Parts: sequence; structure tokens; C-alpha cells
Amino acid sequence: MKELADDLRAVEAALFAAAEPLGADDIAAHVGDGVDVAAALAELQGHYAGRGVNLVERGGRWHFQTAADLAHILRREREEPRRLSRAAIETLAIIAYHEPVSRAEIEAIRGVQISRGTLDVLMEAGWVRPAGRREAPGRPLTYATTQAFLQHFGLASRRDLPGLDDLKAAGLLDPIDAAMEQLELESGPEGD
Amino acid sequence: MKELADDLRAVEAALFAAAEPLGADDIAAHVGDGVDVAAALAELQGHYAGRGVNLVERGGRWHFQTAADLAHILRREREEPRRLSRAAIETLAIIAYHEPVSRAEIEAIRGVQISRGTLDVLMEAGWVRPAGRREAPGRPLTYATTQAFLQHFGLASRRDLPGLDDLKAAGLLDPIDAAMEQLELESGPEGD
Amino acid sequence: MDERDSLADPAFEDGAPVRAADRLTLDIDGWEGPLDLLLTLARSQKVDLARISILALVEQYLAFIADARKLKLEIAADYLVMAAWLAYLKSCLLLPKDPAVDPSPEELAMRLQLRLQRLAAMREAGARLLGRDRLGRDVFLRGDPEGLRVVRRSAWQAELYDLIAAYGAVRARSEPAVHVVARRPVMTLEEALLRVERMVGGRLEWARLESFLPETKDAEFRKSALASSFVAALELARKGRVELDQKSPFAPLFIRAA
Repeated sequence: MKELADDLRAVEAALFAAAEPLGADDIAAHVGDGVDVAAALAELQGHYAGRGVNLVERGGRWHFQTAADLAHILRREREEPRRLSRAAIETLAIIAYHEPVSRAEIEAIRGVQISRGTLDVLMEAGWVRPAGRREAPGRPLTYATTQAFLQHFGLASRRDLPGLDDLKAAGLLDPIDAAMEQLELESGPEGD
Repeated sequence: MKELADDLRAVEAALFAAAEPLGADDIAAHVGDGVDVAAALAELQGHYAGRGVNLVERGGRWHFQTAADLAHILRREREEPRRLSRAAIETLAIIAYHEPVSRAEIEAIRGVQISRGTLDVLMEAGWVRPAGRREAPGRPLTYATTQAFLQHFGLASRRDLPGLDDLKAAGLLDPIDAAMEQLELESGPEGD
Repeated sequence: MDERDSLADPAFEDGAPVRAADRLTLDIDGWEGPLDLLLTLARSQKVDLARISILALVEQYLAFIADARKLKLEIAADYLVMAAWLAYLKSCLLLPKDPAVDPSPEELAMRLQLRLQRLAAMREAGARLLGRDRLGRDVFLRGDPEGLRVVRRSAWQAELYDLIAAYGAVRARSEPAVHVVARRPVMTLEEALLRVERMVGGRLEWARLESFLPETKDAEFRKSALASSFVAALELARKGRVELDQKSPFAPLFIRAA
């Protein structure tokens, strides 16, 4: 093996040793200011591509994790981390694709009330957090996803949400009123 | 980067994800019987030699660990600005004006007992040092200020500390105590 | 998203079933609300939701609810509200167009279609999320990280002024406390006795007590002299040297030799 630059080794060691994903700032604080952390991260990511362990970025933080295709050899207990109800899964998806989003908005999309427990489960899992109040009548509380959500679902950022661009392009993430206006512009009223 | 053999990747991932060092048998149980675990371990060890993380064997069990020369980055010091407590600043002032001074003398001047922690804080700050024992009954340890003390407070020497007259003029002191003047006269050469 | 969606949408205009708090909702075969049921029925049309026949969908929904009623299943109110609204929509769609009606039935149908598309999109997105390589299920973090430690070191801070002020405070506190009471101008009882006795002498005419006081501009001293002279007069009266006379309480006090 070729000798690695000391900077690279230091960043590698810090990431390996860390119990939590590290931001570039955290890494710099450990390895010293003179290190080009961003360059080291990019190079390390290359080193580990195709290996049994990969370096991944999740919401601006980096960590090593095992390669996804090796799941079968590592999943000894075969335990599903957390079985989510259908309501919880839909609610999580609505929050992720629309955030920040209020409870009433979630209910409008699902067409039913969400029970108190649904949001609690998502917050307890650490995937959803309150994200401030909307400056609108009633000042409703809004919800958004967390860093842990990105980590758990293997997303480098919210832009990586599956199908996000398609949904946006189809106008399916816009309010219905906006979508209606759009439709009226594109074509006259359609009667099916 | 060259593609690693799947066997090697599997062994690498198993070792990485393990909560404790693994024997060759443990690894075989994960990755399957068809794998030459010993060969894979030897090759992996080569891969990681000279990196920030090494694959090491201890008593027949294998695990990853941070390269010995990088142990220092696992520990990061962070400075937190803290203000001295009232007891500490008074004790420091008494030492500065009366040094070398014993604990009992400090307490006599303060009129209040000082806790062990107070002197510890001042020594941790690097402003106070033990200054030998007094040739008196009980041979009490005495304390004095340090060069760092002078630097922190921007003093060229202890003689730059305002005298009692100055303090009085500034309204910081009630009528002068004769014993105090005596002490001020005694404060001879500084031994830093 | 917009809060108005749910409010403005006619499907939920009147009964506001989405908001009906604490109402017992009977899941019909596990559907989560009327929109969920509609979406399931729409799926059975096996066409793109964008091309779905809303009229056919309405027929299916109404038939479903009618069946459920025949079976005497208890149907949650929000399903019935939706059924009523859909029946209204159906009649509007079938009747000749009335341009005065706003929103038009076509627009209402389009809104319903959009809602179904949105719900379907989110349902699919949820499934795709859950199917990803999830941490702790498909991919794993290092099992036994050494951990990074942050050692907090206190950077102690204090200003020179704090130091000096503290010293001043210590010295001030440890000063022996000596209380000096300023001497007030007083006339003692002894002085008053001598003075009053001397001045009364052998005079037999009445004289006011005030006439025995020394000349002074010091109000404090005058008060003291008055008090002492009064006590002196009482003492002299007790010994039979003087007589006292006062017409009424607080009236002037007169003295003469006995």
C-alpha cells in the first residue's frame, strides 16, 4: 500500500474513531486547522468506494458505514429497526417532501386526522422535529426532518429524496390551488 | 481504486461492524465457509498498514484500531472561558498583596475559610504556585503568584499593584490598618 | 402546501370530518379515511391517476358505501360525508353545464383527482424511503468506535480591576469595626439642677420654666436643656425647694421658690 499523507490518515482515524457522524468543522477541530478537510474527505471517499466499508455524507456530516450489498452477512438478528404504521410512513414522507409542514397540511394531504401518537413515534425515532411556527393565522407549529432522518435513510441531503425532482416537476408538491392555476394555464378545463 | 474481492470486502465489513474483536471462526460464521478468512485477514492487514486505522490481532482476535501515532487526535482540548469565583479572586488578591502567604494567613485576612478547590483553581489557572514552607511551627506551605499572573493582569511586577493609598483614594478601602502597611513594607523581592 | 387546501376543498367543506375531534372512526377494512378508500378504488381502475374517470370512481365509492350499509356495517361519519359530497358532484357532472356555477363541477373533479395524486405520490415516496438501505438494518456503523473525546479546559479569566476591588473588599471587611458616636450638645440633669436652683433663689413670683433655659440658637441643645430643666424642677419640688403651677395639661409651667 502506498503511504498516505498524514492529513488523510488523521481524517480517516478521526472518522473511524468517532461515535457520531462528524461535520467538517468537527474534523478540523480534531486534526488541526492546517488540514484541507474537504479535500481529504473527497480523497478518502474515493479510497473507500467499492470496499466493504464506505465513507458517506449525510446532511453535511460524514461517517463510515458498511457497504449496502453486504447487508446479508451482517444482519444477524434480522430485526427490523422499527416497524412503522402506514400512517407513520405516510406522515414521514409528507414531512420529508414538504417540510416545513403543519399538522393541518399533513392532514389535508392524507384526508384524515393524524393521531397524536403518529408524530410522537416519528419524533421519538429522532427523524422528525418541530420546526417553528408558521407566520399565518393560528401560528401553526410546523415539522421537519432531522439529521438522523438523513442518516437512517442514507440520504446525503433532502435533495436526494427519491423521486423529489419528478414530484416537483409534476407539481405534486405544490398546494392544490397553485396546481389548479397551473392546469388552467396549460389547458382549458378538462372534463373526464 | 481497484475493486476488492468480495470475500475481502465481507471480512472488512464484518470486522468494522463488530462490537468486539472477532476470531477467525466468528468471521467465518458471518461471511460463509467458502471464504479463506486467514488469507483475507492477512491481505486486509496489508491494506490498512500505514493508514490512519490499522487492523490488529490480539490473542487470536482481530479488530480495527486507530494508528498509534494518531492517538492524540482522539482527544481534543477545548478552552472554555470561565470567570473566577468571588472566593478565588479574593484569595488571589490576598496572595498577590501578601506573598508568600500561608493558607492560614489567607484565611485570617479574608476572615473566611477557603476551600481546597479555590487554591486548586488558581494553580490550574497558572497564576499561583506553592512557594516553599515557612520556618514556623507546623512549617505551613506558602503560596505566591507566578509570571503568568503578571502577564494576565498586565503587570510588569507586583510593585505595580496599586498600594493601599491608591485603593483608599479610589474608594476601595476603609481606613488603613497598620498591620497592612507593615505587610506592604515586607513585600520584598519577588521570586518568580 | 397551504393551510387553505383542506378548508377550501369542497370534499371537506361542511362536515369538516378531518377536524372532527375524538370521533370514533371505524376503519372500513383498514382504510384510513375516505380519501384512502377512494385511492384504493381508483387503483382498481388500473389507469394512471391523471387519466382516471372521476365519474366512475364516484360510482364505485357510492356503491361501496351502499353495500356496507346493506351489510349493516357501522360506517364512520366522514365516509358518509364524502359519499354525500360525491353524490352531489356526480349529479353536477351529469347535468347540462351551467356556466354560472363556480367552481364548476369539472374543477371540483379535478381537485379531487389532484388530491388522490398527491396522496398516491406520498404513499409511494414513503415506500421508497422505507426500501432504502437503512442504517441499522442494511448498513451498519462501526460496532466499537474508540470515540472522540473533547476535554474541556477552563480558561480562567479575571480583570485587574476585579483583583484590586476584591482586595479592597477584603480589607474593608476585615477592618475592626469601631463605632464612634458623635457627641450631641446636651445639658445634664446635674447642670440643670444647679442652674434652676440658683436662678429660682428666693424669688416668690411665678416664672415660666422656659425663662430658666440658657440662651442658645442650637435647637438640639435647647430641647435637651428644656427636658433636663423640667426634670430638675420636679426634683426640686419633691425636695420642697420650689412650687410648681400648671393650669391645665400642656399649659405653661410656672415655678417659684417655696
